[in-house]
Amino acid sequence: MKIELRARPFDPLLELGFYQAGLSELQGRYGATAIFIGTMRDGNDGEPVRGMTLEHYPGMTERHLQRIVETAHREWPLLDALVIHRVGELRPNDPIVLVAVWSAHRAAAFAACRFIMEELKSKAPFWKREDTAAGARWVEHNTPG
Amino acid sequence: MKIELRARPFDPLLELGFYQAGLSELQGRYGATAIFIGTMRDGNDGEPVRGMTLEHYPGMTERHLQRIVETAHREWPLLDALVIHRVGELRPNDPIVLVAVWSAHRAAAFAACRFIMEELKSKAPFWKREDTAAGARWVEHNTPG
Amino acid sequence: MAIQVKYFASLRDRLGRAEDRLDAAAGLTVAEVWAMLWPDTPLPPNMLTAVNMEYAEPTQIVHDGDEVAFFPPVTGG
Amino acid sequence: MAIQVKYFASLRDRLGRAEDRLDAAAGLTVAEVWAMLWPDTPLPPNMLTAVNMEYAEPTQIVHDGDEVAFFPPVTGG
Repeated sequence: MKIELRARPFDPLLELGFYQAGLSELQGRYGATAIFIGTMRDGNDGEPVRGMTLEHYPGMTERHLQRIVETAHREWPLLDALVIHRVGELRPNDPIVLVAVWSAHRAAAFAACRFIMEELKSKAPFWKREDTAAGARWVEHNTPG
Repeated sequence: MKIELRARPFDPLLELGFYQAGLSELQGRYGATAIFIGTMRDGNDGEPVRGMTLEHYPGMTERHLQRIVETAHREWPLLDALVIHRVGELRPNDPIVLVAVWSAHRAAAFAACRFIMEELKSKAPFWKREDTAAGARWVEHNTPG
Repeated sequence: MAIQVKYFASLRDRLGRAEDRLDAAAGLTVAEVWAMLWPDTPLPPNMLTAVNMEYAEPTQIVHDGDEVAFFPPVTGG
Repeated sequence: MAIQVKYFASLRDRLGRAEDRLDAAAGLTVAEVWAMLWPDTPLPPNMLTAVNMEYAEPTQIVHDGDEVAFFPPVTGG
């Protein structure tokens, strides 16, 4: 299980590949990997967005991400999980978040991946500020899941 | 949109990377990518499995995969989708299936990815034969989703 | 009329062959195609049927040139 | 008692600072911590509060050395 905040752009597929390569003792045991990648869009609410700043609450963010993933582990028979989340300055098309879960069967993998994303979006203290032509604006709420 | 059957082992993350690199006109539009990777396990029903043969019905399989993905496109606002499924001889830890969908928001991406997997498992004509110490046996039904 | 018949997976193994060709009078159903080819072997329970690569009920009428397939529940993914 | 106070995101921008330190008598609630620091500014609606990095109700009592945070709804992921 790994939970990480990243201040620099990251490649989710590369990270996944590296992480999964380290799961050698799970080889042959996981039949299902469910993955979600959140990516910065170049527009929101009908307006172009040129950049984004992701603020967080150091300490509280990590603690809540950890707890969310631990809850998922208790709720479903997971073999492993990986969460990477950006903070700092982002450009459109930059990955924001990667969630990956490994399980023997797909039902647990799908449900846990979805759960982690919904919990992350409702509980982990991150805040998005978008840079638009009209200036910077704080995103006031997330799109419903 | 791409739907492919593969007779040889494939690397799902590499395939995803290649495919997504080709989606340059969607850059900045997708905020959500939901991905599922099915991998061959080294055991099933409590028995070690050394290998697997994936049979299909050439023509009918492709047609139904195509239709499933088209249905997902009608049902949810998807930007793109990729499905790759193995046929032929597999070893434990070989990827069996990759499903990836790109959408502006996560609700559509999650739902469509799950839908494609469930439909694929219930409608696409594939059959698994497992090679165990006791000989070959056909898998009689899929794990419920 | 001429009907092409295919069997897959465990059903093919059980029958010992993958294909049949049936020449018969028009108006047969899928179930009757099976019964003509395998008069002593009832179609095993749970088997699925397709006509021209579309899932079909056993009562569906087949036509000249159709491809009829019999196979067990699918287990892909 | 000494309380460390933090503000985040749009709330911090609005208040013009990220942190405060409050020295006060024991037994204050989270809401009273806010009211002592910002007597003329009601806590904007929908704001969330945390004590020692755990979500807390405005009625929660704070203790010496606690870290109290005020912030808008979270928008990560």
